[in-house]
Amino acid sequence: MDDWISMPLVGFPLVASIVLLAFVSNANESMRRRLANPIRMATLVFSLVLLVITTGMFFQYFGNVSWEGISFNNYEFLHRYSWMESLGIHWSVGMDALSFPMVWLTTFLLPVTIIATWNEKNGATYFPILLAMGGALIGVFVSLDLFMFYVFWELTLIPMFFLILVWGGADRKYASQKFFIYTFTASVVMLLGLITLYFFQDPVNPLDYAGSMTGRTFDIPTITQHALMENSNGNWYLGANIQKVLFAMLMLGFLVKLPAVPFHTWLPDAHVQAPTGGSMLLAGVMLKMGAYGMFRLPISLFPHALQYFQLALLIIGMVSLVWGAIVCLGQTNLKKMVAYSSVSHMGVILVGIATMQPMGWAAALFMMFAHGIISPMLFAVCGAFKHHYHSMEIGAMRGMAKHSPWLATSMMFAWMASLGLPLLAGFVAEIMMFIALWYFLAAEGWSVFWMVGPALVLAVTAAYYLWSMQRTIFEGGDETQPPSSLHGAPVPDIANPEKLAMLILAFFTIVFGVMPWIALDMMHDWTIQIFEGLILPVLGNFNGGA
Amino acid sequence: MSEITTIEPFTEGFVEALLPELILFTGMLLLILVPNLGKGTFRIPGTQLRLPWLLGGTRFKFSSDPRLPAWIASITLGSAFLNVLYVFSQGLERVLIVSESGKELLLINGFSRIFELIFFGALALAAFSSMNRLQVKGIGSKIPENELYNNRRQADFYILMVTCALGMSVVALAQDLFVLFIGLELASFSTYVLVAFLKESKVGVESGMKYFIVGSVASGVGLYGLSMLYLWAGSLQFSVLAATFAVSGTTALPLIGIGFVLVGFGFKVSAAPFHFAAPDAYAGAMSPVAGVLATASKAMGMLGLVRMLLIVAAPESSDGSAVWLVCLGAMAAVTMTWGNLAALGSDNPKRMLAYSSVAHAGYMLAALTAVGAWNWDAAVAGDASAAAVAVMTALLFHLVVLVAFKLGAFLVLSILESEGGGSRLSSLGGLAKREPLLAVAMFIFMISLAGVPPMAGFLSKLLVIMGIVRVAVGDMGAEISDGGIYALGDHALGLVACLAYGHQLSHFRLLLSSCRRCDVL
Amino acid sequence: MAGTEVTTTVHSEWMQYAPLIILLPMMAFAVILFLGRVFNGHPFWKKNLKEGGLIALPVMGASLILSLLLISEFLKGYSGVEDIFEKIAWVNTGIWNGGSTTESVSFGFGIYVDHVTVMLLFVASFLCLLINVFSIGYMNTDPINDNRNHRFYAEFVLFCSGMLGMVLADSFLWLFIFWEIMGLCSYLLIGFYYERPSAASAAKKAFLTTRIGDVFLMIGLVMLWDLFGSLDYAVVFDTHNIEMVAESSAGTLQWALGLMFIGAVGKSAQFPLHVWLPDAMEGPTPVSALIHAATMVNAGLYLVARMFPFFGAEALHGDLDDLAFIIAAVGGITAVMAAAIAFVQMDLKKVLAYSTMSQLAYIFTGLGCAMYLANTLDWHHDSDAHYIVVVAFGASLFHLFNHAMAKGMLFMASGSVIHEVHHAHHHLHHDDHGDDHHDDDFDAQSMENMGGLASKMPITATAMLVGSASIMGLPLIGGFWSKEGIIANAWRVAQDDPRFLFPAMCVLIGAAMTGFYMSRMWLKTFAGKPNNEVAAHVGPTNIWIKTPLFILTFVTLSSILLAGMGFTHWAADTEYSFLSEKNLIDGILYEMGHAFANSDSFFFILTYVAIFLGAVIGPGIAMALYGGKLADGEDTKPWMRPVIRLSEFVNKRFHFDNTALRESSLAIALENRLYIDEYYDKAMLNIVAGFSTKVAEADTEVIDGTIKAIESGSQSLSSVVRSLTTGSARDYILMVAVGTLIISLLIWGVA
Amino acid sequence: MIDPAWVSALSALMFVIGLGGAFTRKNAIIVLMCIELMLNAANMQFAAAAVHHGDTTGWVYTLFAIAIAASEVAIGLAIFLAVYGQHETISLDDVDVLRN
Repeated sequence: MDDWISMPLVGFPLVASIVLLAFVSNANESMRRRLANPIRMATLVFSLVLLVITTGMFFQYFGNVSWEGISFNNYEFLHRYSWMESLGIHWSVGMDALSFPMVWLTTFLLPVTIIATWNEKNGATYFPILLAMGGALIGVFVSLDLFMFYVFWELTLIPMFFLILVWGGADRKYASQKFFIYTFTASVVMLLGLITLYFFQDPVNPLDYAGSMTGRTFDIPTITQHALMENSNGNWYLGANIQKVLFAMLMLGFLVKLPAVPFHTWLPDAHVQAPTGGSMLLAGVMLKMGAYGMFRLPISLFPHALQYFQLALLIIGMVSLVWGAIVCLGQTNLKKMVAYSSVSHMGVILVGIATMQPMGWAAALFMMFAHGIISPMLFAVCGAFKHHYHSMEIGAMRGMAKHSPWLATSMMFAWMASLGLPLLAGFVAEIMMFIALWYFLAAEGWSVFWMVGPALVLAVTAAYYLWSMQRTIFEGGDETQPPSSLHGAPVPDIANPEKLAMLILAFFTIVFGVMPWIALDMMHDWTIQIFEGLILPVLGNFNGGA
Repeated sequence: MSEITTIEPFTEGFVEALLPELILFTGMLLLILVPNLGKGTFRIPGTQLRLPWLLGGTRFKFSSDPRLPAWIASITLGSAFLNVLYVFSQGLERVLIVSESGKELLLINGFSRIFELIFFGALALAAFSSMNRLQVKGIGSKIPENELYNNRRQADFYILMVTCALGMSVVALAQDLFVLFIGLELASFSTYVLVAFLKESKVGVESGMKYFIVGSVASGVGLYGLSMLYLWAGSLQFSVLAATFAVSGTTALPLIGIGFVLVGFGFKVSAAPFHFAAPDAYAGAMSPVAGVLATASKAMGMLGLVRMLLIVAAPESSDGSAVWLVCLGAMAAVTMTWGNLAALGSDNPKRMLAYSSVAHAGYMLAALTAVGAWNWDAAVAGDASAAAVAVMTALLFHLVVLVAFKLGAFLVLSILESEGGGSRLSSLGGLAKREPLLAVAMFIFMISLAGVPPMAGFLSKLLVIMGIVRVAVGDMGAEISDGGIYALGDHALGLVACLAYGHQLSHFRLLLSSCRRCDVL
Repeated sequence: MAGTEVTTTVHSEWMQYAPLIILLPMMAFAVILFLGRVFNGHPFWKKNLKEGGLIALPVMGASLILSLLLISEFLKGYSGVEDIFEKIAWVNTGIWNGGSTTESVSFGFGIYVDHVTVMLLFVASFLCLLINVFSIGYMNTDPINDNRNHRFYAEFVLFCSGMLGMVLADSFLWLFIFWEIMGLCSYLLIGFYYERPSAASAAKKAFLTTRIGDVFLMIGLVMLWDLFGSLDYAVVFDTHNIEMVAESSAGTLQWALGLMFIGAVGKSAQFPLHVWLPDAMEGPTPVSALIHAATMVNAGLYLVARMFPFFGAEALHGDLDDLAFIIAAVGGITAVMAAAIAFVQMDLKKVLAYSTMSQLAYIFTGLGCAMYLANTLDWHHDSDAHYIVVVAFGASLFHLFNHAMAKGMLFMASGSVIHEVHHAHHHLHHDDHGDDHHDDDFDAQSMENMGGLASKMPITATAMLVGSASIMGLPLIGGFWSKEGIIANAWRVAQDDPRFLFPAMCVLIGAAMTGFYMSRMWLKTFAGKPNNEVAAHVGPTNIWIKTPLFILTFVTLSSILLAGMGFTHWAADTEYSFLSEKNLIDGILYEMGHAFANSDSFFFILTYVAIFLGAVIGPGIAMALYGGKLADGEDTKPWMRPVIRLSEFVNKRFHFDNTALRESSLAIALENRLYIDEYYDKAMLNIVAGFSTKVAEADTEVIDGTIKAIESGSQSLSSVVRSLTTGSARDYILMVAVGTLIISLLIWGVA
Repeated sequence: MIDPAWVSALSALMFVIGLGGAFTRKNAIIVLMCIELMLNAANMQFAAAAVHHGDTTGWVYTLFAIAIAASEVAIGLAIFLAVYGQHETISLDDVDVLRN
């Protein structure tokens, strides 16, 4: 089987973007302006190639891989190349049913983002940076080596930093710094955790792919396998205290990325200042890196610690869920509101994880995916709003339905999808989370008042979305004049590329809402595999610890 | 690994072994001679005959070119660099040069050669890039050719660079503490003058004076420490010192002596609290010189520390840790914290880089501490020594990439300096518009310094941290079972905590560098 | 593997096409929306396709035909309560019960048909079609709707799809899904005139209020799932499963059903979640007719009716009577309250809205009573008890049917009135027809601007008359049959359980009140003299509007036939149901005898009391206050003449001055909807908005503030640290000396 | 012959005086002198140690150290001259343009 990942999915976009950027950096101003269009087309084509590859993988056209029935800690398209042998570092890529949906999502969002921000200024540099962003994100999801994972994890910061800094709003400097420093600081803690994990491996047991100098390895499958063998009922891999500490260190990095309250304040700032394309990728994929990381590392390695921290996770998740939603209600800035809604939705993921139910985890996975389709649309709408009305304030422009029916329709659709309207993608995850949570509470005899939070959020979410729609789409009409920031110019509707992007996103929101099984089946299969492969042998019939 | 060849000075093999140093020496001579070539004549006494002897007088056109010394120096340093590289590629021969009385003088091995690479590379880059920077009007004016210092002043500058390189390579090779010290002084004196080279500016001389005075005090303390060690051991040979230390190392005299020597090296690496002159010196000196201070000079200091601490005062096998552990750990912690904190609020880019350089010294000291904390006698001894090797490798790697990034950053600043900016962060504004490549380079240097993957700065920092974590983890070897994490050796825990703290702060420092970036773009 | 349809048992020819009933409108939604976007304003689109109305029409027709086929097959006996359409495995997942295995869980989609389904299916598809016809006449003739009717039709068909889907779904999950889709459409359609702030806020209010109910519904569903491990009707209604659950957690089940009932309360606009329905009249009249009178608001009733198997289960005998009481009580409160508010409404549609609320409340009371009976009587074995339960349940469902037909008709008729009044106003005040803005103070919906229209719009007036009669429960017409049943059952239960005296009294008083406000509405609109110039110039309406009115009038009048066919016994088994062995005449006679000559003296008296209250007292007072003959020279159809004459007579004879009453604080409170909306608004504004603003502030001040404090703290720390670099070389040397000392001490000290 | 220990003690005293003087005096020249004092303290120590150990290298070290001290003075004075040219003072406290 050929390596469909390393070069085609990771190397190609990164190299292509670097080549394009190098090419552009030598051009002068007018040349750049002329180059913008060809480069835009090129990046679009490149990103479509990526999409074709991943879609081909899904349809088993490339690699002939069935994404269901991959047992725990097995990976498809697994390829491993030597990198830094002495330390046990490899270039190791592979995908399973956990990572594949995220990879597909990335490749899907990339062309959509390009289309949605078709007329972004400085296109000659903007589009290659988007492409680089895509490559880095894919790299995170396909890495099966801790070192490589961390490298890509941080690599994603750089293009995003530039996107915010160069194409961002008025306060972009502060936002980009905050974004960078905040997430970077957290991931340094994670890095310390990774290294500690690395060194806590027992070199007495010869490991596959171990480094010559240290006798240890960064290889995720090997470590996972090792953990799997040593974790057993009552026996904690690496010992209880170490496992707890490592779990906490890794989780901290992921929680900040997710982001969970109280580590979320970088997100609204970043989103508000970021350009539309940046926001779309940030909300669409980058946040999910946190959840993905949780599943890939702490959960897969430290099930005992997961059980130990279950209550903490549940609390953090609940707080994120509720706090994010209530803060939304108090926002007057459209994009900030949407950003906080992401915080709230990421809370759903955490709660899903905290239930420790296959259904809850599948809900979390599907939420990652669904939110990855819905939130770009939310931000595309916000971007268009900003672009047309030069303001982000809710209420700056009313009666959009009359002036900009396309924008109004898209907004309505995205908002409804985000508040969890049935038959749109977000609903499935929400209802599954609900059921799993209740089941967990009832089975464990926990207080049912945990349900108050999510229930409240359902109502509050509807409240803030409806409130914002009332003040943007509705009202106004002829009596309300366009905002003064337009200087009397006629109010335009969104441009054709934007319409196309909205249609694509809306279409897939419906597709995955009506036919969730397309993605959900493999996610479900993954959760079943991890439960049968890891959780049940380790924690089954065992109620101590928690 | 091949056996060590022992030779005496000026016998067979000596020239081959010291070829890089000889190249430097030749270059020095050329720097003295070539710019002085001219139509000078020598009047035979008592006659009116004037014999042209080509020295002095009206210079030839080529020899009056103000860029000539820079070329000579760059070529000299560059060829020394290439020579070392070539030696590496040919498989290294390890050569020990001993005096007639059997005293070890210089040792040429991979370790010293790597340091030579660092020194020569950094200086060559600095020399090459300051070619157009020595201007009559000082920093700030445009550079038509006739505005450069004349070639004699230029020659002064580049001779000092080459002597500096020579001194550093002596430090790298020395097997006798006093020889090492002499090399150190040679390099130091050169840098004092280099820092104060812009004698027409207030800040230039001021920085030179501060650097000189504080440096002299530090080396005075160091020399006194040497004398104490000599008094104690009767020799300053590393081999003798190490042997004696193993026997009677824990008495007051050698320990205080070692402490005094640490002061001398501590100044060179600009570890707290000996770093105070460094920011002033970096800010006042020309950027390439500051770059040399931050890289080559620092590497020299680190080399001295390694020699001193790991060879002379090696950790004891009995209780598994070195006597200097606490001292160095504390120094590391204070240094990295201080550097990062100070860099955070600095708005002069050179001072900021200086403070960041202080912080980097802290990391390297932490790495050294890690080696010291390693339990030499632990059950997993083989493994632990691997960890020590890893730490040292990391340290070396860190020094190497530091040359690339820190020096690079200073060189970028030097370009801005010659255009009149560079003393305030705000003056970097709009760099991306003016010089996009420069801006991108600066960004890469910055994030690399901050340790963001996938830049090499990350890898080096990662390796350093890995080493430290490994040592911390290894320390728990006995108590690895439940509760082990709480029973971390106190020093190791403190160390990791310091490091995590320092590392985190260093990313707050990134605030600054990205702040700079914002202005740049 | 999901997504594959395993078709093993398809019982009949047509039932396999049942999904098309849902899918056709759903596809039409996309088609109309897309074409409308593209061809908006195109003459062909506008004239020939009525901006999508003529695309929707055949689709709704097809849905109706398919529904009828389905119903007929069901009635022929391809029935039972089992799945007819094989499921799609929609969501596959698993749970872990703490043991060493996972259990797989699946949420599927399928079609489920039983008596309740059939009833609602007919109501929904039939009314959808009729109102579609009406819409073409109503929406496409008002210039204000030009170029946006495609939106109306698209949302309309999507709504129909949701409604039909909800009815046909085979699990509570899918019921909920379609339920939400209806909610969305309701939201969109209420906000159809998006430029009006009142419409925008009404839409929001509707969605939010129902959403609050939905949240409870969702929790209820989740609890139900937890009890049964499934939400499929086939599983949860299974006697064996109910027994298992009843053994361990009957109390939990009651809670679950109670929470689900809150969802129904929201959807069906019952107290205390009723506030949205009157405001929802901001939507176009066809929307009010369809969604807010005839179908969507019935969803709550449908949901409660769906719970019947739990109440009727033997295993849960006597366990759920509290919930039954709550249902009945909520119905009772709402019935009286809404009727009282309807007394003082001047807006034609608002009167109808409150009437809807009140009538739905009747059905809730009826359902509550039926469920109490089912839960407490031994109806599985005692055939008398069985009969009582079936009749009680059947009466409620039959009232649902009657009310839907009548109220749909009333709304359409009111729409027609409003339409024509509006046109007349236009004609009079705006000669320039291009000016299509509702920008003046004229309120075409206010009864102040009507009066005496019986002569101008005879068909409409007739429909309105029949509809009102049906709602009032005038003997033999429409709602009479079912309403009497509800009242009777309420009192029957009250005999068993004194708690039920409250809802029983409520429904009885409500009957009188209904009589009053419905009569008042009709009289104020159609009888008497035109109140102003506009009303005098109202013209007849168009054919699209007349047709459905005509049909529905007929259906309402023929209610006696339906009653004879056993609709009053419409319940979850076939024994007493449609076309059982009795023939039609027997059935009618049986029903008549049962209604008017009940053997039980209590019920005999009760029947006449109710008739007296609803058909004599209520209308009588209304006539006394508002009756009057038409303007001179005006005449109306013969069948309305007696009514008008009677009203004139009563008015002359019994007229009294009600000014004092009208100005009493009670009346003012009623006009202000008992201030409930106000309290809600205040709570929203002060508690929710205030709290959320505080939280948002805390987010910036405290959480982000901490980050910023760290940042600025480290900056100031930085300047402190940097200030140690004083600039004087002496200090530096001092530090070197100190450092030397410390290093020596440390090294020496440690060693 | 004098016991080298006394010489050592003297050298220690000189060193302390030198170091103390270096940070108490403002005049750069005097500071330079103090530094010389420190270096000479080291020289004396070397000499004493050479005697103590009977090792001639110590003398060589001393010679070299003297050379170092001499060059240091040369460099120092040159720098101070240049400082005086720019700042018109060589008081260490007053030459503080560069700070923080």
